[in-house]
Amino acid sequence: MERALTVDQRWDLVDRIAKETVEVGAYKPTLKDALAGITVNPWTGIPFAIAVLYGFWTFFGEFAGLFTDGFFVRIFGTHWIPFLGEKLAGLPDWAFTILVGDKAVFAEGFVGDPCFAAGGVLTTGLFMPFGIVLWAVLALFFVLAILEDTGYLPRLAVLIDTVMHKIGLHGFAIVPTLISLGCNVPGVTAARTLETRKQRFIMIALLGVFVPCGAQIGMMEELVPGMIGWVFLTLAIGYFVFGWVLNKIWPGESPEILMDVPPYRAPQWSNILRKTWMRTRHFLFVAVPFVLLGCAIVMVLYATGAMDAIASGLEGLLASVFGVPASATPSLMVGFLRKDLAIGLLPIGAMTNYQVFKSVILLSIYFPCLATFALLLRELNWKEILATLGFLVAMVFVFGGVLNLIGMAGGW
Amino acid sequence: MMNNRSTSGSIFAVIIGIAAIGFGILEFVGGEWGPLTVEAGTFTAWRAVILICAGLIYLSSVSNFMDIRQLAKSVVASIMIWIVAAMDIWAMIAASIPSGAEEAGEPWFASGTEFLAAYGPPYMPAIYLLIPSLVILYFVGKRRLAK
Amino acid sequence: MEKKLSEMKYEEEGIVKKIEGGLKDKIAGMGIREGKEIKMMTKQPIKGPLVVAVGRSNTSIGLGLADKIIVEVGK
Amino acid sequence: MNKVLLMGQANVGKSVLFNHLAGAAATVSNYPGTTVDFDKGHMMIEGERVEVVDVPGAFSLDPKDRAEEVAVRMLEEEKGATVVCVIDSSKVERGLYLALELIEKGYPVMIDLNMADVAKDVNIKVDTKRLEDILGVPVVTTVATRGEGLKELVSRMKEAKPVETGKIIEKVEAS
Repeated sequence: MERALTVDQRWDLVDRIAKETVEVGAYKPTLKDALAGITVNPWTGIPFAIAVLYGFWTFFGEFAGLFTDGFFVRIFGTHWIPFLGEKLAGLPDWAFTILVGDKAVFAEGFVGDPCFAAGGVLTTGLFMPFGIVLWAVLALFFVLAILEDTGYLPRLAVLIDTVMHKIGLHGFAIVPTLISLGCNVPGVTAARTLETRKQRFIMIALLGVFVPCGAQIGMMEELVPGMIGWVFLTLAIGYFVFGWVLNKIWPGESPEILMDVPPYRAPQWSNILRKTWMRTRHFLFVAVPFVLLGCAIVMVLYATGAMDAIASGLEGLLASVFGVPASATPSLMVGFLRKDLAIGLLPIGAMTNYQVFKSVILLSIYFPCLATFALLLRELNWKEILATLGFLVAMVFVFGGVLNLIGMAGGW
Repeated sequence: MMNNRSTSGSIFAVIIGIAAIGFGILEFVGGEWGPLTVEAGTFTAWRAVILICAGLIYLSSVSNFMDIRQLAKSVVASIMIWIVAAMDIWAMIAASIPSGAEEAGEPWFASGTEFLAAYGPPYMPAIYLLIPSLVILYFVGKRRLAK
Repeated sequence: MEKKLSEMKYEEEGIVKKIEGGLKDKIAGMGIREGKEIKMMTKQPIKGPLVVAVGRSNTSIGLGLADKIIVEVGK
Repeated sequence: MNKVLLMGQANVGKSVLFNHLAGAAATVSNYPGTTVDFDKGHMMIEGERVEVVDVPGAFSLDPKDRAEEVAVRMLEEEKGATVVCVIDSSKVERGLYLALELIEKGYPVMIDLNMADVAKDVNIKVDTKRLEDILGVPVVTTVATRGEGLKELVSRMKEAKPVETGKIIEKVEAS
């Protein structure tokens, strides 16, 4: 019944059919074609790529700032949190602590930002996903959708392929990486477009360890804006250096790029908005429950006094290897659940700038959030999962230790 | 017949190319000169690099300006300037909307005069380049008509 | 004159003469095959990938893969 | 007919088409391999509820990455399904390559020459009638982004049927 042709026979047939049915008229290259060529030509394409990425980041930063600093800090800090503090004051202590948070926030003469200091499920737990992270992720996905629909991403992939090939990937790895800056979950899924198991393993390990998600970036933008450049530089160094190492030690093939480069297209706004909304919605479903759960766990540990016990247990390790105070323990613990929440819980006031920097780096690399981890279990085999975890632990100690040594040498 | 427009195009490319490089250097230096300002930020150096590169790309498109590939270079350089300028304008818009007040009872949105004041000078260099760079649309349109 | 695809210069045009076994099946669906006109669109520096045009489609190919494609160039 | 698979190479406007057909919200992108997790939806054909599946983009049935593997595996699991092969009208040849592979596998195939507007811009004309005659399967022209030609696409889906490759070769040789 089936009659399979060889590749040559099939092409032969295609050619003969095409000769009968397709008429290719004269065609002069248009401005669009010329633009397509110029944006992949390295001399003009790389400066253009820098401009595009600049636009990507600036748009994101301003957009997130407009909503978070312009409105939501006040909505939560001045209205919602004091309102809850008053309405729920009659609750028993333990319930108040879990739902609203630290009573000290409502005391006379409190100094600080109640949005973060409160820590309860209904206060900080809602402020972080809806006050900060939502806007950051929305902006990232929106710009990403524009880059996708115009057809620019494959050109970026061609331009960056030279570097990416050195770490065993190829240029197309820029797509999972950029998507991961929004959320690691779809980023890891997008890694499927890489060809070999080895490439997918390297990609997923690097995404899980070195690429912070939009939620984290949003929190950093809010809490440690001056440090973002350094954090990204450090993570990028890790991404390339350890990508190179993984490529050397992990067996398997790293084939070269072979990719269709589509023509530019005018984007359809309805499609861009729909896509942005779909991804943001998906993100909220994945993230919000974990943030709320994380807040509840931390507050329970505080209320029962367990947090103090854990903190003093970890104090020695944290201080000697990483040079981070024990008060960072709660933050490091919820990092397993959500990294954005973890950054929000860092005791920034109680640490030096360098300690904050180290903590932010450690939080970025030390464990992918639970949702991403669940996906890793699906995408990788057990050997690769163990290797990823080993890689994670190694990176935490390498980065933590090295940064600590640099700090000691620099006297920070 | 093509020649005429090529010449005017070349003059355009030289002028805006040099202007973009000049403004790019100012971005590196930083400071305020009357209605022109360079606010230092995380990305100041990048803005400088982008403007200077845009200027160089304009200059490389000077000869035979109306040739499709040369014209495309100028278009790319213009888009680079539009991106930087658009982000400067976007920053002004973002700053103009909220009132910035924190206390209960104060207004949420900026008043009319505050809103308008946010759009007054001084401006960033890319905004000054924006208007002349739009001239490229005239050349693109001319080329389309010629066909 | 025959040469490897990887040796073609910017803007040079030619006709695909031969594609090495395994690669042939892999790129068949992308429209690159023996007997087709091919044009070099860009070459990235430091051993980066190429972009070639066949028909109305553009494809990016790594330099090592391009070594496996032999092209007949005119003149 | 109980199931329709949309197959096609990357960047042929398959997901836009899917959104129109299923009215669902599949995410659509202009770069290879967005649909790595496939989307499913339903549409009505003459009062009958039919499942539509947006298969990940594949250049050929000889998979070169995991996304294409998913596509090929889905195809194999759905032996009875009708396959709509979506082709970029400005790149007919490589689209036909995939279409032939599908026909060889024995699926009831229909061909959708999508992005007809792009083909017009680059001055490529396809003789749809002749193509239909040679292949022996329904061939329609659409511009999915503007919703053009979708009615015909849907109404002719039931005409899709398996064709023997030998018949196609005979047809070509006869002309």
